[in-house]
Amino acid sequence: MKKFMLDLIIKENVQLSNQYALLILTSSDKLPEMLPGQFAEVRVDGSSEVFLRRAISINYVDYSKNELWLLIQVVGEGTKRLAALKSAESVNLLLPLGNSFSIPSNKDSKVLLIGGGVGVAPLLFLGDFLKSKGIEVNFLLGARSKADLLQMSEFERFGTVYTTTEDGSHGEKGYVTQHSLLRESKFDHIYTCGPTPMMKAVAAYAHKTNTNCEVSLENTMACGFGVCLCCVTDTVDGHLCVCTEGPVFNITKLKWQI
Amino acid sequence: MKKFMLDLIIKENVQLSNQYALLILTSSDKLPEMLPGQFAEVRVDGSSEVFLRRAISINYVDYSKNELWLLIQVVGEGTKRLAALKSAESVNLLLPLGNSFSIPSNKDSKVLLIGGGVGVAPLLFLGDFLKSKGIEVNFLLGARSKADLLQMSEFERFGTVYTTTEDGSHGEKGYVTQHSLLRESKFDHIYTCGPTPMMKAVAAYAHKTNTNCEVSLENTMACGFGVCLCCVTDTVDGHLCVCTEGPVFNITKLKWQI
Amino acid sequence: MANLKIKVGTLQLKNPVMTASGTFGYGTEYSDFMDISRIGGIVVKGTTLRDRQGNQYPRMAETPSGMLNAVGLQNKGMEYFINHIYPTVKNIDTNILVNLSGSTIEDYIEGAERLNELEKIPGIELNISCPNVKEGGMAFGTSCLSAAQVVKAVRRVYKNDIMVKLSPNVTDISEIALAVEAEGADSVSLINTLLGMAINSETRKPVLSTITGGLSGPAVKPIALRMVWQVAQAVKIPVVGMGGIMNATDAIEFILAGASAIQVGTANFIDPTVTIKVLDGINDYLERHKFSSVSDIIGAMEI
Amino acid sequence: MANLKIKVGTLQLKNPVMTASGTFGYGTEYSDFMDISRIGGIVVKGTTLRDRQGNQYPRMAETPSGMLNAVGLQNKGMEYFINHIYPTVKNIDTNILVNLSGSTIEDYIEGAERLNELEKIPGIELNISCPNVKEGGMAFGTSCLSAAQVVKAVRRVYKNDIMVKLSPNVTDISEIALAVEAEGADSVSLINTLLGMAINSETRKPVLSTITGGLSGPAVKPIALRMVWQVAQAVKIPVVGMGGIMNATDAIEFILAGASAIQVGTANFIDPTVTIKVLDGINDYLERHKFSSVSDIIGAMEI
Ligand SMILES: Cc1cc2nc3c(=O)[nH]c(=O)nc-3n(C[C@H](O)[C@H](O)[C@H](O)COP(=O)(O)OP(=O)(O)OC[C@H]3O[C@@H](n4cnc5c(N)ncnc54)[C@H](O)[C@@H]3O)c2cc1C
Ligand SMILES: Cc1cc2nc3c(=O)[nH]c(=O)nc-3n(C[C@H](O)[C@H](O)[C@H](O)COP(=O)(O)OP(=O)(O)OC[C@H]3O[C@@H](n4cnc5c(N)ncnc54)[C@H](O)[C@@H]3O)c2cc1C
Ligand SMILES: Cc1cc2nc3c(=O)[nH]c(=O)nc-3n(C[C@H](O)[C@H](O)[C@H](O)COP(=O)(O)O)c2cc1C
Ligand SMILES: Cc1cc2nc3c(=O)[nH]c(=O)nc-3n(C[C@H](O)[C@H](O)[C@H](O)COP(=O)(O)O)c2cc1C
Ligand code: FES
Ligand code: FES
Repeated sequence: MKKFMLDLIIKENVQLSNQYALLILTSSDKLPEMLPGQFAEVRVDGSSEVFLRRAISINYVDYSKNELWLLIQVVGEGTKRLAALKSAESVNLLLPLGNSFSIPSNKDSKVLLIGGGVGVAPLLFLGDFLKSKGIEVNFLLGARSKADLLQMSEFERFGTVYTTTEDGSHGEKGYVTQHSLLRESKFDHIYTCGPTPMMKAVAAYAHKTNTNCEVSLENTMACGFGVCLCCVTDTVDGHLCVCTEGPVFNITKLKWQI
Repeated sequence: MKKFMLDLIIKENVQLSNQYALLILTSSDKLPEMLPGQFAEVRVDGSSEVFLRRAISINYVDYSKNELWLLIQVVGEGTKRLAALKSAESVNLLLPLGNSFSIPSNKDSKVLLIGGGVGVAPLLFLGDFLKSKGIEVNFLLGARSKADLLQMSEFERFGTVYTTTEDGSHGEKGYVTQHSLLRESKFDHIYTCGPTPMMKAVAAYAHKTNTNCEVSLENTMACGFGVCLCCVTDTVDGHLCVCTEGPVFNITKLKWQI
Repeated sequence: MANLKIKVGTLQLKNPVMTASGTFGYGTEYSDFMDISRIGGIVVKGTTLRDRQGNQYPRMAETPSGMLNAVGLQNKGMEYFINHIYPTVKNIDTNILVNLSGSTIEDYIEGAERLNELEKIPGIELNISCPNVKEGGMAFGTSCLSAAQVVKAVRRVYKNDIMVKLSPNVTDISEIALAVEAEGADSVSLINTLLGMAINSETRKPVLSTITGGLSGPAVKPIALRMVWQVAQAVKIPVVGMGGIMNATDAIEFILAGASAIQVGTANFIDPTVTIKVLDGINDYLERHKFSSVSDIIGAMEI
Repeated sequence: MANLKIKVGTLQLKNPVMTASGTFGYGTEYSDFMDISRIGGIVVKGTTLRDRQGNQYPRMAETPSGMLNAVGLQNKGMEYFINHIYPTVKNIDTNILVNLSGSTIEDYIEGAERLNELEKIPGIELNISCPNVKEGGMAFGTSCLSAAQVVKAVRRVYKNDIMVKLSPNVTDISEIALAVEAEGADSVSLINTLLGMAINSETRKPVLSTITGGLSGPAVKPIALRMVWQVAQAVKIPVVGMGGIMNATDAIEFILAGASAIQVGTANFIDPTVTIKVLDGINDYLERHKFSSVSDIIGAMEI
């Protein structure tokens, strides 16, 4: 897919909490096509500390409204700056980057999208995409507490939503991999994104139940488009760049001890 | 004088043109006492390029309103950031720094304050100070064109204002040192601040006419309070720091070829 | 349009803007963003005789105005380059140089011999300065003797242009430059990365898997500029300057310090079109200052 | 409160936060802003036997996340220090070290002898690393031999603590550290500034009167951290780390890399109260991570 460097405009910055912001970006030009699982490298301006761009997943694309959504969790200076962007401000992005989740050819596939924390970001776009292909979507979303469950009403537009929270304030209490759904149902495809320990637990479940499973990895990135070779992960084919060969990997490719 | 590090609040940013801004700062605490000729070291936040503070003259202090005025000319990234500060934003300053212009003890002294470009900044505060001591003040202000003559109505509050512009759009055409006033009148004290070539020309005039003359120098500064020794100027007493022994120097101290 | 053409060693560059090895892939990765044939030269990723998996991750740390990398010369080896990459890159209408690395002199010789075969590769950049290539615990590039030995050996077998890439991690870089000039280098390029380190205070662990890594980006520019100036004073062969170049002004500073051409590295990650901006900016500068040719400002700093 | 006391050589510091020479004047310049007696030690401005006017201006250039200086050890000389500065600084309730510079070994010896007389000066920081002090064109600190010679000579005459300040402009800093350790240095401090340069592309002139100058500030931190780690692995005497420390996190990184104490330099220009913030921040870190003493984290980086 052709990559672009674009200056987009903040149409709205929805402060979901003091830790999360949803940036709704737009452009006077038509946004390029993007696929679920892909990400953008966002330039952070006006900070003496941030030098490199920041990788942010494509959370959602509304082609009819020409909107790109980015879901930001504030963890350091870069994400803090991004989450503080104001309407009408301009943001420079490289996009779309990376590969994407693979879409089952069989419309009757049972699919489960498991997200944790800000890792839910790419799953919204994936859910929309799967639904548009006529596939029934189940989301299993986990967070620390109810306040950390993001975009719930958005997810509900595309499928059935199950939740877990560590404190039990919403859905079942515990981790996503402890949810009863995983004991009671069997899926053909699992897609997951979230903290590495969570994804490893999901991968272990998928492995045990012989379920096809794709995970979206993070890694420290300098470029985001395959030239610095900083972002490798260990795979059965050796060191592969997460930014070009990923971020989505089938767990059979990874060398995770599961 | 005791120095302070203060966070002041922008009460107003008066955009004088796209090149000049007047920052009016205030504080919930009483501003410390400052003297004309002194300056502040202003921290520039939110820029990846600016590392050190920027030296800015005390343009005016209104103790009754608890206001500090800074006149900014945009020349690079630092001054651009400062000139773009918005009302209610906070600015960190070290102040008051440096020595000050010496005030004649004789109230009947004839004084002339010669400013060029943004170098007029400290002369406003000096004019106020001299006037409050009962001394009659004359200002001779030079600029490229009418648009670059700053704060004219403010200067008029404290004395008689003469002007020159290079294009003749206001006052006499030419440089300040070509103004007829200098041929027609004789002064006891000249105070000057502006571009170095201008100040050297003023110093030459003062030397020739045997007039006491003080100049306010610029220099590249890292600290602003006498510890880095980066800001020296050559004087009859050797290398002296402009930030502590200056910025105001009597021309008899300098080794200018005039 | 000012005349931007410049000769560097035996290379004819259409302009002095090149890309630094390891920061521009094989060029084609940038073709979505810009017309890569516009730049003066592309130095491809560090290539070794045999394929290398490079270091474990994490390989990157952001630092004030810079970054550390510990890639460790990951590449698919000379054979793969010749069979799978060369057929594509040979069609790019600019100078394609191969950055050649090795861990023994024999590796360098064999690599250079293989590259002799490739008609559309006008030269190599001999990398004796990667903080990860070791010879008795010390990179070839940090002693005059070993630097000279490598260049001598490669000069004997390689018929095209040899640009030698110098390490800044030395007491006296001019000395090394003189040593490689004496052995027949056509030009020198500098600087490679400075050895640095980052620690995560919360985990109390090094950020990089290799503990130390190579520092690049604007943070190193003042050091790079000083070294380019020193080396340009010392040697007669052309100097190619790099280290923290982010824009045309930076590039011009290196040229004024004595560089005949420059390489843009880390900046490509932040703005993939930066080389074109640097190129156009150099032209603007020359026109504004009424120089007819870029060669007029090489080493033109007035003291 | 965690225990911040630390011994460095023969010095007893109330905490590991010191100030770097040339960036903190004689301490008193900061007393408007903070309680200077709270810090662990103050290293005063580089002092030479005879007074020096230093270099011509301009002496400073801002660089990405750093600055270049070319002050050139401007100071009023040893006699003036003893008669006019010492009587004031001796009353500051912390360790006052004199940063001693010279252009010949005899200068160092004579300077050290004079400092022996001063009861309230517990030690010197032997500066063999100022980019402006020359001996046959090369700073003492860039060769093991000359570094060892200076330390040996001063050790013979000076009875109190000798902290030797090392230059980063070398191929192998551990080698120099070992050489000065062997001659009786009580500790080493590092890094001094890296030799750099800035050019004004518009005027085509160097920004500094001396063309080159010393680079400091956050830009150099990764290099400084690497060198502190290397030296701490090599020597048995304590290491004092510096180079770009802007906050407590930076300071802790140096301590984890092996520094027993740290010095804050350039950061003092931007925030004159930064040392107090670093100090309090180190304490907070120790409490948060449940360490009872700062000595628990010296060199505690886990590999
Ligand atoms: C392919 C990809 C997609 C991503 N998508 C999103 C997204 O949609 N929304 C989003 O908010 N973030 C996303 N991230 C993570 C995001 O890139 C990082 O959180 C960001 O780079 C951190 O920058 P910072 O300047 O805020 O923090 P830094 O100052 O760089 O780091 C602050 C602290 O956070 C830690 N940290 C650094 N990176 C991460 C990380 N990836 N996760 C957790 N802690 C980290 C650091 O170790 C440090 O302690 C994605 C990352 C990748 C690689
Ligand atoms: C004691 C003192 C008082 C001052 N008072 C004022 C004041 O009241 N108002 C005000 O606007 N400025 C004042 N200045 C000047 C101001 O400090 C500089 O303009 C500022 O530091 C430039 O910062 P910058 O980041 O905008 O430009 P930089 O990016 O640092 O420089 C941009 C360009 O401007 C040039 N430049 C740098 N410094 C100066 C300078 N001093 N004059 C002209 N060109 C320069 C540089 O060479 C460069 O080409 C004062 C300076 C001193 C020393
Ligand atoms: C991620 C990365 C990988 C690099 N790989 C190589 C390499 O393979 N061979 C080499 O000679 N230099 C390599 N370098 C060094 C650059 O070519 C260049 O010398 C250095 O980064 C300084 O320039 P810069 O500051 O513009 O990036 C690499 C640099 C980076 C940042
Ligand atoms: C303006 C300035 C003057 C300095 N003068 C001296 C000096 O006289 N003696 C010395 O040993 N180091 C001197 N240094 C070096 C500092 O002490 C310190 O080693 C260096 O700046 C690195 O630390 P930093 O990055 O925290 O500033 C000076 C540094 C600066 C910036
Ligand atoms: S981030 Fe540069 S190759 Fe992946
Ligand atoms: S600016 Fe530091 S001493 Fe004057």
